[in-house]
Amino acid sequence: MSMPVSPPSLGPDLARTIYRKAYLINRTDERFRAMLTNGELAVAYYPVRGQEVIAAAAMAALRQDDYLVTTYRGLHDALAKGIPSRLLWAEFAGKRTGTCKGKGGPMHITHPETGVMVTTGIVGSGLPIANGLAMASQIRGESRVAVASFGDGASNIGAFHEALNMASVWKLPVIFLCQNNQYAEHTALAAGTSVSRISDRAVAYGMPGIFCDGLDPASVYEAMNEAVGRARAGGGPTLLEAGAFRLLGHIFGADYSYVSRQDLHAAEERASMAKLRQWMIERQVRESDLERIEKEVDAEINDAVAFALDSEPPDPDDIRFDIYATEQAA
Amino acid sequence: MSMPVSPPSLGPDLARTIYRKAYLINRTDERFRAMLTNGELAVAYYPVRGQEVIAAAAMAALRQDDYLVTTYRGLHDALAKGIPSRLLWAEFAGKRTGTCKGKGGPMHITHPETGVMVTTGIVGSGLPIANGLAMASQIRGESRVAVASFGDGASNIGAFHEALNMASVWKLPVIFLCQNNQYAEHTALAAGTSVSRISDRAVAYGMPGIFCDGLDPASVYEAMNEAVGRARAGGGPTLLEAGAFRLLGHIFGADYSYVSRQDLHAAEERASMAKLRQWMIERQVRESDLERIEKEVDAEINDAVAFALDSEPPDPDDIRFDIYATEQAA
Amino acid sequence: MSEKTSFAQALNSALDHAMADDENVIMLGEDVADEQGGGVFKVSKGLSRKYGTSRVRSTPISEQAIIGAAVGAAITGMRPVAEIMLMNFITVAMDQLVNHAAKLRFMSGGQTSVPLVVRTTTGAGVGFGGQHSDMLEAWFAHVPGIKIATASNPADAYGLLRSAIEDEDPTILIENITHYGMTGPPAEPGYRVPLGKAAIVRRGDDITLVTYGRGVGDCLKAAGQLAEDGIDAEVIDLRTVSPWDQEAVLSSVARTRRAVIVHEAVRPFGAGAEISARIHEELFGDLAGPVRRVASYASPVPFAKSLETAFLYSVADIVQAARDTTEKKADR
Amino acid sequence: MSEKTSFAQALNSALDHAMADDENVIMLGEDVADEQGGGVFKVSKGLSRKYGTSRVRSTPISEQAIIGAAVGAAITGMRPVAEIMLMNFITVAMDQLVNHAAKLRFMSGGQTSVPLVVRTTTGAGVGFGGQHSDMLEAWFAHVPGIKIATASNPADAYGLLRSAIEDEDPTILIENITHYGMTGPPAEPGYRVPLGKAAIVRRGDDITLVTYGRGVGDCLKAAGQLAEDGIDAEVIDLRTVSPWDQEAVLSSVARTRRAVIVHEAVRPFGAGAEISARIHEELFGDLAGPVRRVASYASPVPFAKSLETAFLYSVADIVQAARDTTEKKADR
Ligand SMILES: Cc1ncc(C[n+]2csc(CCOP(=O)(O)OP(=O)(O)O)c2C)c(N)n1
Ligand SMILES: Cc1ncc(C[n+]2csc(CCOP(=O)(O)OP(=O)(O)O)c2C)c(N)n1
Ligand SMILES: [Mg+2]
Ligand SMILES: [Mg+2]
Repeated sequence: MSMPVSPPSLGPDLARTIYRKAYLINRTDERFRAMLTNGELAVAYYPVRGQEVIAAAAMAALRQDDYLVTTYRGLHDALAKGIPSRLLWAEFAGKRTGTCKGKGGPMHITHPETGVMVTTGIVGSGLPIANGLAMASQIRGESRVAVASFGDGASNIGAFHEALNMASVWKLPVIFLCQNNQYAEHTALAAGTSVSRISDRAVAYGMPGIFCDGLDPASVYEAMNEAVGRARAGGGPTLLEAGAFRLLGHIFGADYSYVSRQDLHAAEERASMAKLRQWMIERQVRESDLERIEKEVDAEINDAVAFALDSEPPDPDDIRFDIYATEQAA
Repeated sequence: MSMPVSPPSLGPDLARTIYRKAYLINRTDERFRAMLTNGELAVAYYPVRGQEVIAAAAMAALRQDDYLVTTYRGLHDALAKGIPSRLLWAEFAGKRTGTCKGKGGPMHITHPETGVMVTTGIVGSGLPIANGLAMASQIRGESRVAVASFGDGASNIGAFHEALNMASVWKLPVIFLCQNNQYAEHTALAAGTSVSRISDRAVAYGMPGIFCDGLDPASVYEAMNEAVGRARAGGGPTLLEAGAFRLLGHIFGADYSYVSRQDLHAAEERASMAKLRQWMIERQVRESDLERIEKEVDAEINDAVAFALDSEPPDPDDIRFDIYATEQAA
Repeated sequence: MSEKTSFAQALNSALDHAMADDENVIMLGEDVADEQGGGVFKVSKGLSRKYGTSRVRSTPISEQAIIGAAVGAAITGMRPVAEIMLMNFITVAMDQLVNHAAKLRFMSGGQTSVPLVVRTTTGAGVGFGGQHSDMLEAWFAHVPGIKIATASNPADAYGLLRSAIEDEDPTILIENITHYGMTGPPAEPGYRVPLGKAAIVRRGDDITLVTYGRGVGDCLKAAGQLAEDGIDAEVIDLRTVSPWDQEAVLSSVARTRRAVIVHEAVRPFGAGAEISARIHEELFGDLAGPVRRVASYASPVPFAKSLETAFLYSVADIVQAARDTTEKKADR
Repeated sequence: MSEKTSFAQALNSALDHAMADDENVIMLGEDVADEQGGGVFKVSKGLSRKYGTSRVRSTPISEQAIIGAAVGAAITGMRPVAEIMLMNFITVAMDQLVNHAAKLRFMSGGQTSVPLVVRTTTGAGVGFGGQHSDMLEAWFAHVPGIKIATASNPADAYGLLRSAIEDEDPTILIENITHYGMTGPPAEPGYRVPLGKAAIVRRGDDITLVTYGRGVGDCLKAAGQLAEDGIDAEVIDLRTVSPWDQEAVLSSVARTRRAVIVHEAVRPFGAGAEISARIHEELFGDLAGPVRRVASYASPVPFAKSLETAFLYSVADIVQAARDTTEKKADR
């Protein structure tokens, strides 16, 4: 995958923003896995390694008040959209100080302040909900857009189809962001999916279907920016596919022997942070800026980890609340 | 809609077969509506007027042991597939002598002997079931194909999408026959559907998408025959769309004022039985043959109506049976 | 105000008034806008003309997308009213209701409310057969986070729908398909039926008939027949099936010492089981006899009239069960 | 034969033997073939290698299409075993199960049988949170035409799965996610657990604990503690939740005069309600105290361990309920 020189819209400022997000995602994912490995945490975790740039560049094209719906594999999306590290870490660790008071957990991160409205563990179910967010914006005459982030495998489920058709008929300001990492759990794309490019399915909905290179910040940002611009302008939805490769097993600890070492190394090489760094430098981002970002992010993560570990778990009695708006008799 | 000269495969014998089916459907539908009008029967009924030729010509391309799954608007499909009139009428009239002993009713006609395996009242749900029929045939190494008949509106529901993707990935011997009558209940095609040709959606499943003229027996027959041949030969599924126009309201008695009298008259003219008769004569079917067929069919219907009216309703105690394979305590 | 109104008109007024009062109220469903007839049962007639097709949207046949859109809009603070034409079609949208609408408040730690309403209709007796007649309230009653309710008369239909729209939680309202034409006194615009509160629709001292929806009319008829035998039945219309008004039921049964629960859904594992179990749990020592349940036969809904009649419970069944219960007491 | 086997291995053997015995037995589900790992819980490991990927099919993520394909194949006489990875995902396939699988026999007047099996897993306690842990057996128990069962030990898992595959009706089997590693004596290939038949897993005279699935182990533990107090508990493993073995339960309770029902699903409108209601209906005059229910807290399943523990009932809850019931009797 080549990394073409980007158009002027992606200047050094934006590049730095994207680098910060990508680096934050990459380090958070790694730190989290390290803590799972050494037993400091024990949580079902879906790694995002290989998809950092998609989230970092795509979310850089959004405003804070734009809406996002993502999935169990959503750490990258949540961080890129802006959820504070402390709140995210605390929720991942099941603490009362987390985004969702420990009730939701990693699969259900919600943080309306940064537009992260729903994180779902049900494949495909986020797309119809994103339509609803977009519909609210449309009815109110706001310029907010909604983004539904999902995987390649999700494009085979009914909710995907219903959502794209409805969004098209109603010209909703929504972007369907398919992060095609080539696998759905342990099933390779071709074994479950009747097309090799998910974005080709856009034809069935009369909407633009765009493919971008998920390793190239400019490719992702430009495509997303265009889709967001169209949505804000009332031009309706876009199916945007970002190509990637899942660099780890489906869930932390899962077998990944079905991908050959060779293929995996090549993919790791293509998606290495060193390469992203190099790309930044070619884009006139100064080495010293990158170092400063890295230091700041490392500190942010250290702080967030300490915060999460120090925080209290929920009180068992907390279970009584948030079931209904007003507490009910059990 | 022009009626081109058909290729040799649709010779006079086949033409007669198609005429018999189409005439039977047309007369049965009319008789049924007449009996609803005069109160001899009181049943929810979804007229098939305007779609006679689709069923007649499409089912003529099938063997008796090929499978069919159809919908509430399925009178034409059921008759064309070969269900005896007596059994169908008795079921429509809720009699014990009906195909389903009066338990299913018009929305749930089943008659495995003629391959009519399921009639569903849930929009789109027949498609995944047709896959299962086709899968059974494929696993057993039989040459049977399965047909799922459904409407244009059904192409917007999740089950449609899941079924087409799965059929494509597994190369199932199934034909998805979309009878596009331009309306889903009272919603015109464009108000609910993001494409104007349903068959264009085939691209999203890597399968052939074919449009045929649902008023032209040759157009329907040829397209169906090709799809059936492909399926039997292991070539996988086809999305076949037959264009038509619903000539009556969604359900018997429903308002249909939203279609202009002018448009309706034009559509009625295009779909008239007189025109079909003329077409037959142009295809070397003798007038006397047509008259003989009409007489035979009229007699068949009279006999079936009498049979249905004379038959007994189910005994209330019949409710205890067919819930499980062996009777359960209530 | 002395004019009678139909159930369908009452629902229409409730939607109309709610939309007039709060611009966050929107509607979506198949054929609900006027160009598509204003709903197949005309419940939304005139509303798209009045409030526009941005707020009253006819949808594709896509129940997952309908409920999903309602969920998404609701968490931004809108108050969507989604119509699922017939209750059996809710089976294709269970994920959005159960995994999302019911749980987002809890899973988000209280950050997002889901103030949506799903209106749907169903009911046996009109010859729609196995896939168009099921009563599925027990499923939703078993899902914490969602509410389910059903009215027995036009005024309550108005009051329940308005309460549900104003409620902060997701609520499913079941309309009985045989009720649309029923007429009764209209409700004042201020009328609300609080969710979770039952109504005692007939006072009596000898037995409590607990029911909702279509069962209310039937229980009142049964109560009339029982009165001829000198049995004075109290009839409770739960109105909300979950969370249900345990206090109203328990305090009534504590007095009458006998209860029959009546619903149209099939008996096994139906809503009546919970009510029966609770009554026994709480009033064991006080009961004069076991709580009885009257419900439909445990089969799919049959098509033929003779079978459909055999499927549905009858007023005679209620009377019989009530007599059994009161006789049982005599035995002890 | 004296070797122990795990729950997962027992299921694997049942599938293996069923496929060897009858070529109409096929499997489909996400990742079930060996190229995709033989199932995420390895239950189908080795089967696609042995029987081919025509009979053991990994599917797209399309639960409606999975169940629909199983329904279609079943009505031609095949015996499909469909895997729905986690029970919450069944919410996207309810239509195929409820409107089709459960009803096609009846609606066709007995012409088409639907001998399919759906295997699925679920359960709280492993930190999967709100959308991956629900127990939904009560929904299916409320649907005439479908059966639902769950095993409490490896041998029964073998026997139930083989019976379900051989059964002419659609059956859902729930596997508890905490059970896969549990070991126990293996079953002989001829072993069958008849659907609809409970097992008395502990004999006792003072109280009957009625349960199934995970509850069985917990009730046995509770029975041990109760024995220390001199309370001799009978423990019944229903195995099939619907249709359930009323005779076994009623005859036990007729003898013990006390009962506690235990299940992991939340209490309101759960399966325990029906069992409680039936016991009271049939044994009203014989009971020494009200039937109690022990179940999980009525909330979505929470993520954090402290809350998940608060959600799940505990063995102590069972012991407490049993004591309450027996004390209640002393009071009267
Ligand atoms: C409806 C549903 N079916 C199955 C699952 C189990 N499941 C979780 S993740 C996953 C694979 C999803 O693949 P994809 O959409 O490509 O996303 P990725 O995990 O690669 O990001 C599956 C099948 C689920 N969560 N929901
Ligand atoms: C899942 C579901 N949603 C809604 C309905 C109500 N309904 C019955 S027929 C129909 C319209 C179907 O239109 P189309 O697929 O074009 O078929 P046609 O009736 O035109 O033959 C609708 C919405 C249904 N039966 N099932
Ligand atoms: Mg993927
Ligand atoms: Mg149509």
